[in-house]
Order: sequence, then C-alpha cells, then structure tokens
Amino acid sequence: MPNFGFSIHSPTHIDLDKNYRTIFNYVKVKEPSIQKCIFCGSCSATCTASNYSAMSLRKVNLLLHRGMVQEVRSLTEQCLLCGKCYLVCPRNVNTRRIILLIHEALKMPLS
Amino acid sequence: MPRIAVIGGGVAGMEVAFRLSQLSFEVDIIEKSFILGGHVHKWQKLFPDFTPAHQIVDQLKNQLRDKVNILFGNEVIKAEQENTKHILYLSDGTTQVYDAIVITTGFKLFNANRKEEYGYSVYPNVITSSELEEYFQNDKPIITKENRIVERIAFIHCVGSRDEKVGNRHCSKVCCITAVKQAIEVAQRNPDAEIYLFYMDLRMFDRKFEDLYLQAQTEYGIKFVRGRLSEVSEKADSRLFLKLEDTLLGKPLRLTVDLVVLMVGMETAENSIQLANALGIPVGQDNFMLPVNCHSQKNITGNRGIFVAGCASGPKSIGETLADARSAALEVYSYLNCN
Amino acid sequence: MKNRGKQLIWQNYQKDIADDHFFYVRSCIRQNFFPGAETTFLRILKDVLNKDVYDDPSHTTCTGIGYHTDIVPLETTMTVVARQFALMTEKGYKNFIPSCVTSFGLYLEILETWHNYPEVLEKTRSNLMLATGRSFVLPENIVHASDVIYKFRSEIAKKAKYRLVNIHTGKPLKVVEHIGCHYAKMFPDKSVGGAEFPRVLSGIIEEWGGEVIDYPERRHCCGFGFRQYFIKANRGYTFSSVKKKFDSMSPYEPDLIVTNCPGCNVFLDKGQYVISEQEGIVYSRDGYGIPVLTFEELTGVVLGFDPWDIGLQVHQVSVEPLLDKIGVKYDIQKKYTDKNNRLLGKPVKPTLLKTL
Amino acid sequence: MKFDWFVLPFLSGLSFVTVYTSVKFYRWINKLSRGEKALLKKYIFSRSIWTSIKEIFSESLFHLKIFKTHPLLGYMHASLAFGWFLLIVLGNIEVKFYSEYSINPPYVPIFLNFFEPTTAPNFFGRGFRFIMDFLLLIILSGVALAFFKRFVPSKFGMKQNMRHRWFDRIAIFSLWFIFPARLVAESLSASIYHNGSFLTNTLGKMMSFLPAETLLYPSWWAYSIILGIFFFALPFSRYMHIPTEVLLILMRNAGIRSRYFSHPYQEVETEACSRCGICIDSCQLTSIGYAIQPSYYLRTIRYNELHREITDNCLLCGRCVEACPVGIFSTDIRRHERTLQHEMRTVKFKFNQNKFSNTYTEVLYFAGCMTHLTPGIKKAMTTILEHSGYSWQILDEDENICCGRPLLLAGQISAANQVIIHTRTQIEKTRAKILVTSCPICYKTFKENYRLNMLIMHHSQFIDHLYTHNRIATQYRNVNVKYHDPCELGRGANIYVEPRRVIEQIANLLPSSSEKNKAPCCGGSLGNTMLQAEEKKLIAKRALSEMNLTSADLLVTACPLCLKTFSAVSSVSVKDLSQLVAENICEKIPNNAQKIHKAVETL
Repeated sequence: MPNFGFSIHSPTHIDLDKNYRTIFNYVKVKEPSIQKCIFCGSCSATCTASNYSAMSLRKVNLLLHRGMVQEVRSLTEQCLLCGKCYLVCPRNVNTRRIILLIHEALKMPLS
Repeated sequence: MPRIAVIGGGVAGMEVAFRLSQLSFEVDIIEKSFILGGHVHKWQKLFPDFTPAHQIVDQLKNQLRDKVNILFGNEVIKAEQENTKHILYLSDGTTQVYDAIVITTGFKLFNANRKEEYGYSVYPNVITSSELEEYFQNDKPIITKENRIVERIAFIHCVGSRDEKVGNRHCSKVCCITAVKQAIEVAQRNPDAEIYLFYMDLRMFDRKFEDLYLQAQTEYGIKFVRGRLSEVSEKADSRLFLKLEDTLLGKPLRLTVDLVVLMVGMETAENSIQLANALGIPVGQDNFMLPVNCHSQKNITGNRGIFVAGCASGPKSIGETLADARSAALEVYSYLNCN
Repeated sequence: MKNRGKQLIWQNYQKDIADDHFFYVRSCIRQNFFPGAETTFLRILKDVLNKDVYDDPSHTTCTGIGYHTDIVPLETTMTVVARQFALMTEKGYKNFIPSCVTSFGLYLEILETWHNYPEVLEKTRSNLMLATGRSFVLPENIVHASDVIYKFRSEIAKKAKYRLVNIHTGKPLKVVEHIGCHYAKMFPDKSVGGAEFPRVLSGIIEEWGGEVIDYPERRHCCGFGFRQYFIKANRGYTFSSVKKKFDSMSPYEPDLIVTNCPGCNVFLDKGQYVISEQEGIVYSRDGYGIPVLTFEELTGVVLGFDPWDIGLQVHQVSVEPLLDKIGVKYDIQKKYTDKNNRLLGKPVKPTLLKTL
Repeated sequence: MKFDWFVLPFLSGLSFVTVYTSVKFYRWINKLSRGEKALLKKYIFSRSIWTSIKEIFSESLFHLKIFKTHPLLGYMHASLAFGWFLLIVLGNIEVKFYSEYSINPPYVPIFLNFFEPTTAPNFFGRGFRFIMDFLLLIILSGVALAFFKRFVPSKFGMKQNMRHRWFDRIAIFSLWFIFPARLVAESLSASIYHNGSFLTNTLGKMMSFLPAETLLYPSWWAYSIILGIFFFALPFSRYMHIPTEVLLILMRNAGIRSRYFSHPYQEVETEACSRCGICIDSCQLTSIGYAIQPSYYLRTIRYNELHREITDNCLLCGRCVEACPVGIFSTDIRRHERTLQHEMRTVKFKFNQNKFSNTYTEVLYFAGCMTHLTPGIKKAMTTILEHSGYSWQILDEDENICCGRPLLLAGQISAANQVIIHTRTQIEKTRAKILVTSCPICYKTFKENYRLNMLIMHHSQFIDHLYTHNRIATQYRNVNVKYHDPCELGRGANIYVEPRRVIEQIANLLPSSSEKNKAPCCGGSLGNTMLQAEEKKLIAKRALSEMNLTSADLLVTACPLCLKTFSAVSSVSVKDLSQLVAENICEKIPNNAQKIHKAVETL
C-alpha cells in the first residue's frame, strides 16, 4: 500500500446499535439497584481510589450502560471496596456489590 | 348582577366560570372551538398518578351545567372600554358588554415543523407527545406507521422550549414529567422495548414526580441519557437514525430507533398576542400574558377589570391551573365588590 | 424524495433563476480535476438550450480557497470579486453564474456583507477604481450553474437521449446527490429547497427518471473543508468523513453519485481509491466502486454527448458500468487516445479497486 | 456365642457407621499438612489432652453451652446424649454379671434383656435393672421434649425451628423411635419374665392383655431395625455431628484452624455442625427473612449446593460464632469461600507514593476512610490529641487511603495485601510510637495483618490511656448513656472494658440487655455486600430496639460506620466516644511533664 502520509480515523462515537450491554445486563439481573443511578457523581467525588487512579463509579456505570467495556476493567480494579460511595449515594445504589459483579463478569467469557 | 366574560373554555376557563357563578355573577364563556376541556380533552392519563383525563374534564363540565352560558365557536375580534365597562365584538357578529374579563386562552403546543432537523412531518415515525397520547386510547402495543412493533423508542425533551433558535427561551416545565409518564405507558404496552429519554436537565418539580422517575428507572428499565438531539435521518429500513452526544461521557452517540417522540413545549395560545393588544394588556418576552406582579398579583393584568388565569400566563400543570383559576375568581370578586 | 413532507419544506425555499444572458465564471480548480465539465456546461447552454452565455477569458479566481484558508485578506477578495462584476458590467450582462459552489458561497457572502455594510461596498468601489480603473454594478441575478440546469431540467429531459433508468432491469437508477456545503448551508434561502432537504440536484435526477436516496449522512460534509485537506496531517480527517458517508449510503447500493461542487466530486471519487487501499473496502458489488459525476457531466451523458468528450476517462472510479446500465454507446478503445488516436498512456491499476 | 437373627440390622448398621466414620476421620487427618499432623500427634500425647476430654464430656455429652442458652433446651440435649451414653456404658457393665464369657459380641449389652430374660437374683441384678429403667425414662423425657420443641420452640428459648431436609428428618425420627421401641421390647419381656424394674414392669403389667409371647420377638426385631436405620442414616445426616464433634474438639484444642476454603479442619467443622438452629435466632438477618445462618450455610457446603449469594449475604458480625454450642468459626469459612469467588490476582494498584509526610511525631492518628464521612469524630479526635500532650499528626489528612480490611472481608486477598504493604510503609515512615485509629475495622486489620512494631490502639484505648495517665480530664455530665459495642471492636478484638471505663468518667452508663459479645450489629457492616438500603435500615432499627434505649438520653458507639448507620434511624441522639469526650474536656490539666515522659516507656 502506498504511503499516504495520513490514516483514516475510525469513528469514536458510541454506537448503541452495536454496543452489547452484556455486562450491564449480567449485573442488572443480580443487582437491580444499578438502574437507580442518576450519575450525580457524589460516589466518584468521595472515592478513595480516585486519589491515585482515574476510578469513578459514575463513569464505570455509564460505560456499562453504553456497553463500552474496555475501560471498565482498568477502572474497577483500583476499587478498594471501602463502601464510602454507598454511604453518600442519594439513590441507595448497592455500589460494592456492583463492583464485585463487574469483577465476576470480566472473568467470564461474556461476548 | 355584574356580567363577566371568560375567554377560553379549557380547564382554567371552566373552573373560573364555575367559581364566579358560585359567587352569583352572570358568566359567559367564549370558546373558539365547539367542545370544552381544551388540551386536557385530548389526553388519556395524567401525571403523576395516571388519573384519567376525562375524569377531570367531566367533573369540571358537570359543575357548570346550566349555571353559565357558553358561546361556542366564538372569538373576540375587537374590544373597547368605556370607564368600567368592557365592550367585546365577537366573531359571530354580536357585541357584548361585560364588567370584567378573565383571559383563560391557555397555550398552544409548539409546532414541531419548526425544528426541521428533527424531521417532524418528513419522517412518519417522528411524532409529538400529544400524538403519542392517541396511541394510549387502548392497551395494544405501540407500533410504527409501518405496523412494526416498536422495539426501540426515543423521547426527546425540550423541543421548542429552552431554544433561542425558535424564540422560546422559557422552560415549559411539564414536558419532562409527561415524558416519564408516557415512557412508562409505552413500557407497559411494549414490555421488552428499549426506551431512551434524551434530556438536558430533568425538571421533576412537584410531589411524587421523583418517585415516578425512580419507578421508571427500576421497574421499567427506562434509560435516561443527558444529551440534546441534533438531527434525525431515516435509514434503509425506514428506522430513524439519531445523532446526539452523551454529555456525561463527552462522546458523540448514535443509535437507531423505531419511533421518536418529540416532547413539544408550550407557547402562548393562537393569536393571543392580538387579543392582548386588543385588550391593552402587556405580553412577556415569552409572549405569555404578563401579570402585574408575579408573586402577589398573578391574576391581575395591567388593565383594570381584566384578569388572566391558567396557562395564558405561563406553563402550568393542571393542578396549578385550577388553583390559579380559583384565585382569579376571587380577584374578580374583590375587584367588583370592593371598588 | 417524493415524500409529501419534504415538498412542504421546499415550498418556502424557492428563488428566481434568470433564464438567459448568463455571464459564466469558471472554477479555478475544476478544470484540472474534471476538465470536460465546464466545456460540457457551456456546450449544453449554447447548443442544446441555445442560451446566450459569455465565457470571459479575463476573469480570475474568486480567491475563495485563499480566503477560506486565511491566506488572502477579505479586502483583496472583495476587490477581486468586484473586478469580476466589473467585467460582467462591461460586457453588458446582469445574470452571474459561478460554476463552483465555493465561489457561489463566497459571492453570496460578500454581497450579503455589502448589503449590510454599504460603507464596505463603497470602499471596495474605490479600491477597484484605484487598482484597475474599473467600476461595477451588482449583478441582478446570481445563481449557481446547477440552478440553471435545475431550471431547464424538463427541456433537457425532452432533448435527452437516455433516461436515468437501468435498461436491464427497467428500474430507475438509485442516485445519491451530494450538495456542496456552501451552496445551501450558509444562506438556505438562496438555495433551491433549503439546507435540510436541498432540491436542486434531486429535482434534476427525479425529472430524468432516477430515484434519489435519502441516507442518514446525506447532509454530512465530504470533508474537503480546506484546512483539513490542504494539510497532509489533517487529510485523514477528510477521508474519515468520506468513509462515514459511504458507510451510511452503502446499504442502499446506489448506482451513481451526483455532485455540484469540485471538492465534493474529487473526494467522493478519489476517496473510494484511498479507502480501498487503506481500509480494503469497495462500496459496490461489482468491485468497481460507485461512479461520481458532476451535474454537467450527468447532463452531457443524458443528452448523449460522447463520454470521452465530457472527460469521464479522468475519473478515478470507472464510469463504464454506469454507462452500460444507462445504455450509452461508447468506444472503449478511444478512452485514452487524443484527437488523432495517439495513446496518451494508461493510469496505473489500483491494488483493490477494479478499473477498466 | 449368643446370636439371633434379629440383631443383624443393628449389627450391620453399627459396623457401617464405624467403618464409614473411621475412613472419613482417616481421610481428614491425612489431608492435614505435615506440620498440623505433628501438632495433633504432639497434642494427643501431651498432658493437655485432659482439657479436651473434659470438654468432650461437658460439651459433647452435657451440652453445657446449650444449658446457658436455655436450661430446658440444654436438658433435652443432655438427656439424649449423656443418657444414651450411660445406657451403653452401664449396659456393657451389666452384661459382665450375666454371661459367662468375658468378651461378648457388641449387640449383647443392647439386647441383654432378650439373651438373659431372667434377672440375676442378687442385689446387683435388680439394681442395674432399676438404673437402666431410670436412664431409659430420662432419655424418653428428652425425646418427648424434642418432639414438643417442634411445635413450641419458644418454650425452649428459640424463636423458630430449623427447617430440616428429608434426609435429616429420617435420622431424627429414627432416633426418636429407638427408645420407645426398646421400652416396648423390654416391657413385653417384663410382662412375661418380670425381669424389668419400676418402668418396664409396670408397663409390662399394663400390656398383659396383649399376646406378649407372639409380640415379643417382633418387638426385638423392630428395635434392632430402627437402630439399624439410624446408624445407616447417621453419616449422611446432621447426626454425623456426634462422632465428628469429638475430633473437632481435639483438633481445635491442638491449635489447628482452617486456612483456606475446603481445608480439612473446615470439612470437620462442616460435618460437626448438627444444624441445631441455635445460630438462627442470634443472626439479625433472620428477621428480614434470609436463611443464610451457619446451619443453612454449612448444609449447602456439605451437600455442595449452589450458594454464591448466601456466602456474600452475611454481616460477618460474629454473633452466630458466639452462639454456636459446637464453636464453629463459620465466618472464617465464609471469608475463605469469598476469596474463592472474588479473588482478583491481576490487580495492580497505582498508588502515588509521595503523598505522605515523614515528619516524626509520638502519636500517629489514622482517621480511616470512613471517618472522612463523619467529620465530628475527626474534629473530636483533634481536640483530644491537642490536649493529650503528645506530638501528633493525622496520617491521612486529605489523601484518604484504606486500611485494606474491606478487601479482606470481600475475599480479595492479593489486592488487600498490596494495600496493606503500601499503608504500612507510610505508617512506618513516620516512626511514630503509638498508632491510634478511630475505626475498629482498621484497628482489627492493623492488629492482625500489619505486623507493625509500634503500639496500636483503638481511640477508646488511647483515651482510656490518657485518663489513666491524667493527660486529659473531663467534667461529669449527669446524662444516661448506653454504649453499643461495635462488632469488630467487641467480638472482633475483645475490647469491652476501655470504652466503658471512658464513658463512666463522663456520664452514667446504663447496662443494656444485649451488649459485649452479644451486642447487635448496626447493619452497616462492610461484611455484607448484598443487603439493600431498606434492609440495612430495618436491621439498624431492630438492633436499637434490641438494646432498648428508652431510658437512655444518648447512644455512644465507637465506630464511624455504626455512628452513620444508627444516626440515620435512631430517635435517641447518637455520638461517637471521642465526641462525648471532646465535648466535655476541661481546658487546664495538671502539667507534670516528667510523669508524661515516663508514661511513654511503660507502654
């Protein structure tokens, strides 16, 4: 192939027609409170892990909702399960269980 | 006995007329169409508790029975004022003289054609929230115009509200909760449909609204995405391709849906500006009637003897409209009895 | 596009198009992309529609590209545009038709500026007088060349030898029309049909028997956008736009793409080669890609001109499959020969994209 | 040699049980590591074996712990267990008086009445007859009580019965029918040979109208068959508890503990659980309708049913371990299984090292991540530290880092270790003498997993230390206070005295019905990841009513999590111990510097 000096960027948009929410559905069945999240961000603000990593449960939750799973693993691994997020969540989302379920799901060969 | 004109036979008009008749005034309702109830007449279930709309309309109609005379199919063409009397020239040629006038002209739904890029009236499966209400007359699953069961549906908030492009900077405040209500009604009819609500800010401003929002999330798995729709186009199989941005993730978002519901906002009623000029009362920047003071004199307009109630002075829920109507009736009473 | 709703919208975007005595302003880059396009346009107007068209050899570029890439200051551009109008006034014409959409957009922009700021118009008049000693009158009617074809689309249809119909299947050709952004998006009311559902090319296609496809990325820019294309590092952005458009239209399997702007035609045509090389995708079943014609070339084909006279051999995507579908007679041997049959040389064959 | 066919069911049952149990014991012991085997062997042949023997008698036979739970329940167990034990022992002695052979097949003492129908004329014969009848009566009373317990558990101090499965029910019923069958058999033979005593003779007379001769032999057959059924059912039912508990006591006293899931000691514990159901009432999840208590949990492990949710749905508060008469550490089993489920070896934490200070101070206060959500505690602790006269600093003032225990509780060991190593290095960098933390969860981890060579104190201990060394003084407030023992501080770390001593300095501490090791869990425990918010609230409310605070003006606790959980539901105001102290601290204290200096060395 001749050297064009540029490459064609692949689209960076979230394509809800293609993104499969398998992990979200896996978690939702076992922990329905994930649906109550209104992405207000108080969990990420108080998060202990956010002091040394990019971990933000709001973002993790959103990525799951949108079926974008690549980033989820590196974020949820930093979680210390300390439960501060649960204490501040205005919607009583069972945050720690969601993290554990994500870890479980990431170990499974979910498509 | 003083005579009072109530311009507009919607929910506000009926309530004002009834209350005034209770205060033993002679009341005429001047209604442009031939049925009472206005917009509420066309709705099936009301937020937040799904009471049937006709129940409210019938209740208000029954109150009125032969206590008030109703001039159907009539509009105010011209108005004049002689010291405390108001002369109204009606479209059926007659002229009436009244001691006080209450404007309850209500609102008009934003004409979604003006948001061309949303493809309303271009793509058959782009409908407005009031058109969706007609689907709810029965419990059958919601289908597209090509009789395909809707598997994915998108509700678009703030269509014609909070939008300088169409000259409506105001928020119509009831479309958010209407979207949640309608989303639940769709979810009840199409249990495995994926339902998205695309919003800028969710304004659940009244009691039990937040509960409905939570119920929508948990019981019906309805998804709320913060992002304003930019454009709708049609795909090969006539499904609709939406372009948005997920502002919480800061990434563009694309999806295909079967049906797009535009939550059209409220604008001032049809030719209500002409009426306001005819009656000599000011109109706000959002073209709704402007009361003298938005705190203590919400029903009193700049012109003595002329009052305003209901959505004519800005978007309101039905509960607020009825309360506003009752307060207008009292204002009229104190105006006629105390001066 | 026969959808009743779209026709509703076209109603409020009508403009009057002059019917004769045109002062034709050529494009500066079009001749080297598609050399036959402009001569074909003149031939159509003069020979077929026998209109009075004046092609002034002394008019210059409108400096649009320089202006859009911040190289040419606005005042210089205004003076050059004023000189074009001066040439027209001197030749006694009032209907100004630019052949390139970028110029069309620029002329409108400058006329709008002059309209809102008369003092700038006066300054330009004095600049022109100082520089060239010329004065000018604003054109009475300024439309794009494709508007003219749109206006006379039914006359052309009557004189046409071919229809945009697949002679083998009898079905109308599926045609994608792409409107240059500067045609309607800058001044929607100066276009035929507005910005959302432009009518100028779709009108022509439907008149000549074709079926227009309304695919989701129909209004997406072809990616020329000057700043993107001129800087090599940004060129990837151009071709990702092109790929986005082709991905969106491919489910419809169009037979033909029609454009009315030099930039779009280049990138939709040559973009298919770049995408085939870099992404290994060809957007047609037969592997030849989707032919891209300018509106003049299409008119020429429909009127039965010889394809090689129109200059279709310069296209990256071979047009022969399209010509076979329409039933146009052509001599494949003469594709790369000059007037006196000397072979000019054949282009190198791409690795994936099939060419004839 | 005496023999009759009817002994066969009993004999085959007995031999099956003996073989099965010995094979099982052998396999368990064999699975122990070499070190553990040596430990066991050394223990068995050491003098301290007597403690185990004493414990076997007091627990396996007398069930003393169950007496403490409820006397009637205790008697029921003791009568059955110890009664039957004596019946067998005395039966074997009685045999010596009759048969001429010194060694007899095992069934003879059980069916002596059949083989020697005529009682030995001398005093011993009749004496033994009397004792055997008496023992049988005791056991029968136990069986009757067991039967009534099915219908009226509350009389036995139990709110509800254990819901058994069918294989347990077979074992229960067969056990219940053994002794009535013996009674019938001996009474029939007594009605013929008058060889019984007060019980069997009288019953024999009453049954004289029956054709005793024809019924006698079948009754012995029935007795033998029921015994056989019981022995065959035993290894697969809850009664495997009978032999296994003995082995468990030996192993536990030898110091063996389960270190990973399905460790042999854990298997012994799982089989030693008799599913008596006592742990059900102690668990606060029972009242919310969850059957996750050890009785059910160990049953799912033993019959390896799917139980992922049960493992996670437990507060790990330790009340069931306190209540368990067999002393099974079910919380350890649960934690080990959680490691199996949730361990993530690939985790790599990206801590930023330079965030911590390394200035030296005597006291290092570790607030813990939870305390950042209860600023009241942090403010109180700062006031106290200011008054303490020690140089101090807060380790995680802004950069809040976790102690690692929540990861341990969830079973993510490798992740926890990384956190522990990181936090330990930060702590050791300050070279402090005393590490104080206001969170019992952190305290327990610092004590057990950190191996820090400094003094580790929960803030209740530290304040108590400040009192005893009169570094701080407080005014007395005539306020009625009740103290809630946080699970991780009380049961978790055995700290009951210091918090009470501190409170008594300031207010009048009222005893509460369930406190110290019986204190309820506030429901907010990090051990449970399954409970929803409403359920946690319910647990908290019921815990408050269990402690009945009607007479108290203030509830004091010593854990930020308990504070947060209780204050959301309690009508009585809730404060942390440090807040109570800080609010009543006096400004001036006698300043005898040298006493302070000496104090540090004595610690």
